[in-house]
Amino acid sequence: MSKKLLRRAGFLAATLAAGIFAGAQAAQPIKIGSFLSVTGPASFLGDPELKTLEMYVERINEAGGVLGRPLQLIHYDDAGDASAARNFASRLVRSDRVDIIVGGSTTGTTMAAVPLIEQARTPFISLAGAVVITDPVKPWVFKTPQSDRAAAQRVLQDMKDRGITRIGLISGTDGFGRSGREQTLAVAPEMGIEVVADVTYSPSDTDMTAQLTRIRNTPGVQAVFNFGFGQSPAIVTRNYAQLGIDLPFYQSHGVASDRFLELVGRAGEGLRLPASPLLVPDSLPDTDPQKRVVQAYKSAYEQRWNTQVSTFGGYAFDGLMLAVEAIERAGSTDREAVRKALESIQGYVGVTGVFNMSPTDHNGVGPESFRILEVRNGQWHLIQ
Amino acid sequence: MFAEFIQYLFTGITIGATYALVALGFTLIYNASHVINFAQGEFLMIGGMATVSLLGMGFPMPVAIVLAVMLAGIIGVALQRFAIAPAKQADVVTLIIITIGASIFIRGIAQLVWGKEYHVMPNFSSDEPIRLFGAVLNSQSFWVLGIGALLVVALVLFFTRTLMGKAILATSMNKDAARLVGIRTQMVLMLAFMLSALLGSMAGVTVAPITFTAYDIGIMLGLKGFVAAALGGLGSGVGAVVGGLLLGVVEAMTAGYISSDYKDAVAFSMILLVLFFMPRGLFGSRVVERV
Amino acid sequence: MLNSFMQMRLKGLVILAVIILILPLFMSNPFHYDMATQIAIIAATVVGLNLLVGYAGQISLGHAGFFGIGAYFSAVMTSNYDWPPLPTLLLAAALVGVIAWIVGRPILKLKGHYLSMATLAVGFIIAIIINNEGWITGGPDGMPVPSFSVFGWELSSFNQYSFLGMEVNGYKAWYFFAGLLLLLAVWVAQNIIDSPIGRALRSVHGSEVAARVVGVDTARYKSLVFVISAVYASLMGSFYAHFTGFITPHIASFEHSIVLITMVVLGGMASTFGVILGAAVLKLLPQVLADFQELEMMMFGLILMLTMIFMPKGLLPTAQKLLKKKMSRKKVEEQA
Amino acid sequence: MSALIDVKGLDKAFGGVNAVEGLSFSVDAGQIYSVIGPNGAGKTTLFNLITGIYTPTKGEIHLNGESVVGMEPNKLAERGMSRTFQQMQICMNMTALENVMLGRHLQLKSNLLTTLLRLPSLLKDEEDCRDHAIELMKFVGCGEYIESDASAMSYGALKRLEIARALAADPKVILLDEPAAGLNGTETAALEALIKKIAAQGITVVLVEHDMKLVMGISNRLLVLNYGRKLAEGTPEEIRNNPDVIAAYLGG
Repeated sequence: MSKKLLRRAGFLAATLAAGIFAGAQAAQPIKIGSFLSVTGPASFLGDPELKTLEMYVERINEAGGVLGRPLQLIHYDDAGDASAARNFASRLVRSDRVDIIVGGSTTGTTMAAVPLIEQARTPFISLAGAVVITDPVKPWVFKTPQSDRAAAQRVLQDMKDRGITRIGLISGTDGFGRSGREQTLAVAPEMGIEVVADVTYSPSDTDMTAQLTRIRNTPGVQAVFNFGFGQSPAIVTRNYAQLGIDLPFYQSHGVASDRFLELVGRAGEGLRLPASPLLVPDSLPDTDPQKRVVQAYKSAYEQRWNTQVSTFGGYAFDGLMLAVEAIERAGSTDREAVRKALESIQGYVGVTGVFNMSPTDHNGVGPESFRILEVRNGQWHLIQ
Repeated sequence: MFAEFIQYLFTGITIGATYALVALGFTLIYNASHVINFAQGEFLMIGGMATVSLLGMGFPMPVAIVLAVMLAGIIGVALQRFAIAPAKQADVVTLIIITIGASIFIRGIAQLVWGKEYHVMPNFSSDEPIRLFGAVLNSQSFWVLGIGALLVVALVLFFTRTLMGKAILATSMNKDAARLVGIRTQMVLMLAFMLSALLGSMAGVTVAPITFTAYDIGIMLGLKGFVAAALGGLGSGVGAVVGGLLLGVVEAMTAGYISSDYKDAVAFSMILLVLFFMPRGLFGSRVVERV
Repeated sequence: MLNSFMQMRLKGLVILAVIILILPLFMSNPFHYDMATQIAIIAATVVGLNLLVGYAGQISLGHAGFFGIGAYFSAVMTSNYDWPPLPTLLLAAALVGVIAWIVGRPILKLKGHYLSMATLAVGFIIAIIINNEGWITGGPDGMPVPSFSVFGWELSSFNQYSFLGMEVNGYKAWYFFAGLLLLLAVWVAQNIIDSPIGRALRSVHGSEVAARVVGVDTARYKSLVFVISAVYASLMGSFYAHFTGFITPHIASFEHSIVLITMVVLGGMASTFGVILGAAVLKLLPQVLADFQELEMMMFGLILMLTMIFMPKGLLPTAQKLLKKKMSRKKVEEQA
Repeated sequence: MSALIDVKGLDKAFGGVNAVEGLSFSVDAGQIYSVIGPNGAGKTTLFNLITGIYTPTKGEIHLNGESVVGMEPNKLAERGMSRTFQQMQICMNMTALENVMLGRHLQLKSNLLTTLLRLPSLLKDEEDCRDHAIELMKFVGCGEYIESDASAMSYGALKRLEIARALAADPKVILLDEPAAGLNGTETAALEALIKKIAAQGITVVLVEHDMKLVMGISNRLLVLNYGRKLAEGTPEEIRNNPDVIAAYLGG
């Protein structure tokens, strides 16, 4: 470890020196900036995201780079703190002068960086969920994950298909849960679904039995929907099973990872959630255009890092690939040209979905890109 | 209605028992050295994480638990020896910052060694929930309560029946006098940190099956433990237990009956209210200012 | 003698002003100005907190709550209701002053760790309210804040200004503005410390009984300094919000309170210039450690712990002591 | 002459144990009045009760005819009460001079506005305060410490510094809690002279002291406490010949 430390120190000294005597650039790399929540409460997002970026920047460079120029990844860990994210974004656009930013693991960190990045006129592809990031559209801000509104729509649609009209909602008080709750409450009436119980938990809670008991005792509840991320939904799921509630149970895309299955164990049986096809690549029909992309990403990731792939890494994959695609289309790193190119991307097949960007839609994927998965025998199962 | 109440009550008591054990850890160290150890939560984390990782290496659960608790004890002694003892002349706030630094350091190492992911720990016994008066309870809750009660009893016996325990009590009352009668106060301080680490890690191990465990789980549990200790009255063992249970029950009741959004706010308001009327907590000693 | 004392007071201010003026020579890009501006604003906050913690000896683990109220009051009123920033910020400070006075009266009767606990609780409750009332505060994901402006003149780090015929970038303008704020904060703080009020405050720390028997109404002075430090936090919270353009409830959180008090203790309690150093160090450390990635947290904890163990009086007082020792040794050698 | 301090039926219990019980006495203005008694007799507790640090369980205390039971120490200071402590209460975070200036706290007319803006009126006030404090330090014999930090002073000097601080408030009555404890012969002699000088200014002095030679030499009247109760009260002559006192002191 001390060796690693020494190397790190050497690297630090080198970067500092490079910063001071700026100028000596030989190959003019394309600078991809990134700030991610690699540590802290959102590390389950930032960690696979960073791994994905590192791995694919390597791969692209091995294959000759983009426009004949190598990619250079400049990354900072914001630890989930919005102020830190804003400062690192400032460093990226003002000090490192990156060409494009792919990052922002959470909505909070993304939104804190947005005003600055907008002013600096640097293209920014966010990896966070909330609908506010791209609605209203901001010229320089794009995002790859489906919005939480889309997730809510997809879940409620599935409920409706099963004839459910009255539901209980339980959500976290963190940014993801809050925004998800608002979107669900907003979308529900449009889809003819009534939210009859609405409770929350704080991300640091270690037991949600009280909240679930409250939902269970609300008359008329036909299904329960948990909008949250991190380990809390796993606790909710286990408490749900413990209390023996036998209503249909839904989670959000915030927990769409194999890790979640391990945490909940048998308690997860029968629950459903919206997710990208990344979790069930082999169940996709061969006609599905995403099948090949998803399989390739999954096997590459698992081989390189020796750990299970998660949907969140997929967001970073799509972000990086969209950035590369846009730079290639623009034929340069001219920011306005790259921005325009991003807006014009149509039918790009990614891990998350098929992206159709436009000047009025900087997200490009809708509820239909979500697949509904159900847990059966401890495995994800695609519901057709 | 009654079933609901029982459900909330048991939920509160289970989590409250954890708070109580953390609060007891605070109390032990506070009594021996008047330091508030903000790294107390990290002992919980070490207990849980070390057990999980030892289980992963194939150790049987009892062995894993014993080893994990021992590890925490060693870290507790090291904390006293290398971080608190060299700074004994420092201000109260400075000591607080040192323990905060220590907690960040320990967490940083845990993150390197064990990674950032949440881990599952199996229940000590069956996974089947237990039904009681219409309420459903996790069998692990009984382990938490049982082990908690056992530890409290053991602690009481330790302080009243053993020479070591009496030495700690003597040191907490008057350090100089204790030194005069031949008690090695540095030893006693180390012992207090070790005991406190053992308590914390046991709490961490027993609740891990309910809450999962990760490198950063100690922050909030540690803070709640401090709250419970202050509520009960710093330095009072009974206070720590009552404070912990009360805090847990109030949280669960608020989440169940009032608003889960403001659960923590209600708990904190209760503390303010208690402190307004009882400036030394529920069971704090009423010391007279000596001038 | 009074004159020489006055000069000593002014010396510190002048040195600080000179540092603020020379620093731009070492800053090569807007990011550096960005950090320097934030450091100045946060430093001004802890200069206020230091009055409470360093001089009066009362520990607050909830000061970020007041910082948060200032920031959010300014943000909400200027963006949702189009209030002008300057009056809004002053009103926020007045409001925070009243809140601090109301909660301060009962909780400052508490001593030691109970006071820490109570301030922690107050800070937590404020943070929870900001987090939960998303309809007005934007909830955990935060909210954008308009630029600061006075009489229609907008101060934004992205604008261009001409000043005495010179072209000044917005970020530079903000830097000098924040520097001015810091100087003002230090000047006022020093006026308080070096006055009968300051003496009374310090006596509360030195010996509360002694203070009481010579007629100091300690309860009143504790409340007063609590209010003053809360007003500092509120004002700087408002400026911070306008400067960064986006705020989240994190700025009102317990973690942020801990960061603020750590700046005070690390820099040197009861040393106005020490705490400014503390603010700078703590604000820059994450930037320096950023390249260590997963080692960052461990190193941060280790640095914090070691500094406090080996320099329990804080960075600046320890440095001053060493310097003094060296100087006197030199003197002795010269004489010999 | 009316009594400056009048104590009637004073009781103070700590957890059921009476530290002071049924105590009545009065101190006339201009006197040097001493309280003596063995260790644990309740002398310091009595001082703490009179100066408002403790609230009595029962009983009355009048200062200048006004009932002052339950009054905060700072309110008593406003009424001319001043004191020193057996375990010295010096602000070690300040200079020696600042400690004495603190004593003039009630004599200063500063407010928040003049302080924040450091207006000339404040500066004038401070200068006067400083001059007065320097004078007082010289008066008690701490002249050489005017520039020092309190933490750099010797024990004996600190004892005198505390007296200077108590005098800075222009008190009517000053209570000295064992001022001679820990002092050597020369220092004690200087202290005796100082106490006489203070009394000569018309300030009433109440003294708790173990040094019998000192006490008998300067006191107008004495109060002897034993186990929180009054054993005897009178002139030094009366006390010296009181059989109860002799018995108590000789371990009868």
